[in-house]
Amino acid sequence: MDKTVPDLAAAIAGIDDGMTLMIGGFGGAGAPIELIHALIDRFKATGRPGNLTLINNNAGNGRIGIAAMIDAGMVSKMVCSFPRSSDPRAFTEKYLAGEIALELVPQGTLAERIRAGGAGIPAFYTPTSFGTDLAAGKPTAEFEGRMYVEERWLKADAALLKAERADTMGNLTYRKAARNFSPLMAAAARLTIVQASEVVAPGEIDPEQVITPGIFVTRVVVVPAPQQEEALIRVGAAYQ
Amino acid sequence: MDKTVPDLAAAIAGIDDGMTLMIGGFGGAGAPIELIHALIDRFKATGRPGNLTLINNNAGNGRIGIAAMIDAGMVSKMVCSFPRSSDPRAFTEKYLAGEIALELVPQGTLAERIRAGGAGIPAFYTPTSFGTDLAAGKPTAEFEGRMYVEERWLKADAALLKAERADTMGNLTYRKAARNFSPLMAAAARLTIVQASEVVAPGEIDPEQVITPGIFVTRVVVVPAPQQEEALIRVGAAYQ
Amino acid sequence: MSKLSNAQIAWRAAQDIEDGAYVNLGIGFPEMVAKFQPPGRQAIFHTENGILNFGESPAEGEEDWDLINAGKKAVTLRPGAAFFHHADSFAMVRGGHLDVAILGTYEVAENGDLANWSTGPKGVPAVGGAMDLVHGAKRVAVITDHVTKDGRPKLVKRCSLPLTGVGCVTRVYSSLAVIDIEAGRFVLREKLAGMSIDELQAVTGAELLVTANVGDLVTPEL
Amino acid sequence: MSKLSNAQIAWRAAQDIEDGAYVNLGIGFPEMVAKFQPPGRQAIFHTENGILNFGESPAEGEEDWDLINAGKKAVTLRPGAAFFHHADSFAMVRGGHLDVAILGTYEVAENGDLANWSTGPKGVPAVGGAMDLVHGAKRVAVITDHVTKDGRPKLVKRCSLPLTGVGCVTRVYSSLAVIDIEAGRFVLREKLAGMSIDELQAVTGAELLVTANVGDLVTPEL
Repeated sequence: MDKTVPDLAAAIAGIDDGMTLMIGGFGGAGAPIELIHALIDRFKATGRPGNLTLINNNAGNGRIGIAAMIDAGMVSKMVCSFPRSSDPRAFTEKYLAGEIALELVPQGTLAERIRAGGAGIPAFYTPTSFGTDLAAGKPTAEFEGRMYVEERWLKADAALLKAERADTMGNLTYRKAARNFSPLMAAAARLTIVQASEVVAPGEIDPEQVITPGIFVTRVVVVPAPQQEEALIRVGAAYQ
Repeated sequence: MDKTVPDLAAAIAGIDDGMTLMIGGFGGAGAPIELIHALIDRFKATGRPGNLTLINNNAGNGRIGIAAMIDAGMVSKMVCSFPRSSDPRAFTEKYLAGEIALELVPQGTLAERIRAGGAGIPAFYTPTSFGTDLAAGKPTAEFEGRMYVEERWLKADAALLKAERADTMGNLTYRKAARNFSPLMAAAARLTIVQASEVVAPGEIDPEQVITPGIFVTRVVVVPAPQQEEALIRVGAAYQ
Repeated sequence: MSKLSNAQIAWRAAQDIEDGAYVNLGIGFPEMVAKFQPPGRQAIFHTENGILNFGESPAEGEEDWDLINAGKKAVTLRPGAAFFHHADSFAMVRGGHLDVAILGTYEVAENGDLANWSTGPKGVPAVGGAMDLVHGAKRVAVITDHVTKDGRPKLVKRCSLPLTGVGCVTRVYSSLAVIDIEAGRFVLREKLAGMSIDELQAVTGAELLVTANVGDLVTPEL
Repeated sequence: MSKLSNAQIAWRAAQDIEDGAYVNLGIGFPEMVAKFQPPGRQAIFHTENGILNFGESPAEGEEDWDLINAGKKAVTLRPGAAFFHHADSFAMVRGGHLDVAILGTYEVAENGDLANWSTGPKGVPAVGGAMDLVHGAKRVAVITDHVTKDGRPKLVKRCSLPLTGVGCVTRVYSSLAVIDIEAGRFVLREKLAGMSIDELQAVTGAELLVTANVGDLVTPEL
C-alpha cells in the first residue's frame, strides 16, 4: 500500500465543480497553500473546479490561499466561524456584493459537526448558540433542565490538509498548532488529500504518536519546504 | 501546580458510597489494578465505598481488580458492553442471583457516550442498536433516509485510570493499547485519578505527544512497576 | 453431504478482500480469515480496542498484554501501525471508514438482518462491538456454517433471535454457498459443485434467487 | 468622572484567578488579563485553536506562525504545554473543564445574557469561539467599560444586540465596579470609592442590588 502521488496535480485529481471541500488550518497555521494553489492553477487552465463550497475556520486572508480561490471566482459558499482576518477583502467584497454565500457556525460547533461527520453521528445537541440568531430554525431540546440546540454533521467531498510528517500508508503528524481542524477533516471527507513536509516508510512514525491514522487518508504528496500563509501575507504575497 | 499525591490512599480520597466510577482498561490493558485494590482495602477497613456503579468495557475477570470489587460486595451496578471474560464468575454469580444490576451498552456507543459526557454533548444519534432490544424505549429519528437511536452522555463522579507517563501537571501518555477508554474517561469524570508508572517534570513530555492534557486530570500517583491484570490472572492471582 | 471446513470458509471470504483494504474481523472464527490473504495482497486490520495494522500473535511467552485485540488475544504490530482511543476507534467503524467487516452469526435473514449476540434471555448478555460493526463498514459479511449443529437453517426468512442489526449484511460465506443479500433477497452466487440447487434450497430457510451466473464454490483443501 | 483604565480593569479581573486555574481569555482586551497574574499564582491558559499552557508573545522576528493563539498572534509555550485538535479543544470548553472564561462585551444584561459578537445586520458577521466559550466555563466573566463611548450603559436590563449566549455571565468587571449576576439581578460587590451608589446607578441600565458588603474597587496605577 502506497498512498503517495507524484505531484500536486495528481494529488488534486477528481476535485470537480460544485464540490464541498474542507480545507485545514486556522489562520495560517496548517493552511495547505501548495494544494490550494494547485487547484487555482487547474481552474485557471481549465475553468474547473468552480462553484465550490469551502469549509474552513476563516474565509481567507490577503491574496493567497483561500482568498486567492475566492478572488479567482471558484467559491460560491463559505462555511466558517470567523470570516475576518487581517486582510479580509477577497471575501468581504464578494459577500457584500451578494456573490458568495456564508453559513456562519460557532467555532466549537463547526469542529464538532466535522467530527460528527467523520464519526457517523448524524446529529448531536450542544448548548452553544441556544437562544441566539445562529440557532434560528434549529430544533431544540431540554436535557437535565438545560436547553440545547440540535446540530447536524458536516461532510465533504474532499479535504485538503497540511501535515508535518506522513508515512506512505497515510499516517500523519502535524506541526504544533497547525493540527487544529485537520484530524477532524481527514475523517469527514470522502477524498482526503494531504501535503506533508516529509514522507517516510511505514514504521518510521511511532504508532503512539500518530495523530491521524492512515485509514482517514486517501493521497499523500510531499511538499518539502511548504509555504506558511501568515509569513506570505506579512510580505504582501499575492497568488494570481 | 502539582497534581501528584503521595500514595494510593491519598489518590482515592473522596470516593464514597453510591458514586459512579469509570475505570479505565479493556480487559487487562490499562486496568488500574493498584488504585482498584486500594479502594478495596479502604472498603475492607471502613465499609466504604459501597453501592458503587462501575463503568468499564467488561465486568471483571478472575479474582482481582473489578472482579475483586464485585466479590467484596462494593458494586451494585455495572455499565459495560461485554460482561464476560476468561473467568467471569464474580459478576456472573451476583448477576444470576439478582444482586447486581447491568446496563448493557454496545461498545462504540459506550465510548461515544463517555466522550459526549466529557465534551458537553448531552445527547447524540447513532445507527448502532437501531431495531434491536438494546434500543428499546430510546427515542429514534430519521436523518437523510436512515434511522438512528438517540443516546445520552455518561458522566462519573470519579475515574480511575492507568497511564504510562505523567507530568506533575497531569499531562498523560499511555502504553500501547492500554490507552483505550482512558482519555475519554479522564474528561467525563468530576475527579480524575491517575496511576502512572513514571511522573516527570512539566516539559518532559513533548507537547505534541500528550494524549490526555492535564486539564482533565485531578490527581496523579506514581506506581512505578504496576501489575498487569492479564498477567496476574494467568498466574491465578486473587485479591482478598 | 460434503461441506467446507471453517478454514475453507475463511479462505473463501479472504479472496474477496482487496489489497490495502481496512478490515475488522469479529472475535473467534472470523479471525481465521487473516491467515488466508492471497499472495501480494495485504489488508490492514482494525481492532475495536484501538489498533490499526496489527499482525499475528506473538510466540508463547512473548506476549505483551498491553498489546491485545478485541478478543483479548496478544497480537503484534506491523510497520505503519497506529494506536488511538476507543472513541476514535468507533469513529472508524461507525463513520464508514472500514472497507469490510466479517462476523460470525447465529442467524442471518434475507432482509439482511443479523442475529449474532444473544441466544435469548438466559444467562449473562454481552454485546461488545458487534452492534457497532454492523453499521458503517462498506461491506458487512458473515461467515457461518450453512445450518446449525442440529441441522436447522441459519439463513432464514426473518431472524428469531435478538437482532444485532437491521438490514446490515450484504454477503454470506457459508459452508455450502456464497450468497449476496440484495433488495431483501438471498441471491445465490456460488455453491459447492456436488450439490444441486434444490438440495441447497432444502437447507436454506428462505428462497434463493438463482440467476444465470451461479459459480462453483471452490477452495483448496485446508 | 474618574474610571479605571483598561489595564486596571484587567488587573482587577486577574486578582480573582486562582493559582492553577484553567483560563480562556477572549481575543483583544481580555488577553491583557494574563499580564496581571498575582505573584505566586500561575494560571494555565487555553486557546481555542488547540494549545494549553501557552505563554507570552515571542520577540519580533522570533515568531513561529504555527504557534499562534485564537487571535492569530504568535505565542510561546510554557513547560507542560499540550497540543490537541479543535474537537478536543472545544470539548474542554463545552464540557465544563475551564475554570474561568473572560470576555469583552458590547452589552451584558441583568439576566446574564451576553451580546459581544454582532453589532447588527450590517457588514460581515463573525462569531469565532464566543458562543462556545460562554457555555461550559465554571465562571464566565466580562471586562468592559461601564458605558459606551457615547455614554450609554453597557450593563442593561435586556440586551438590544444579537445575543452570544443566554444567562451565561456570572461577573462583570467594569471601569467603575465589580458586579455579580445572581438570580437575574446585578449585585454590586465593589465600586470606585469616589463614586456614590446613585452616581453608579445613573450610568447602569438596570437596577443594582446593593447589599451591606459593597467594597471599594481599588487597583494600582497602571
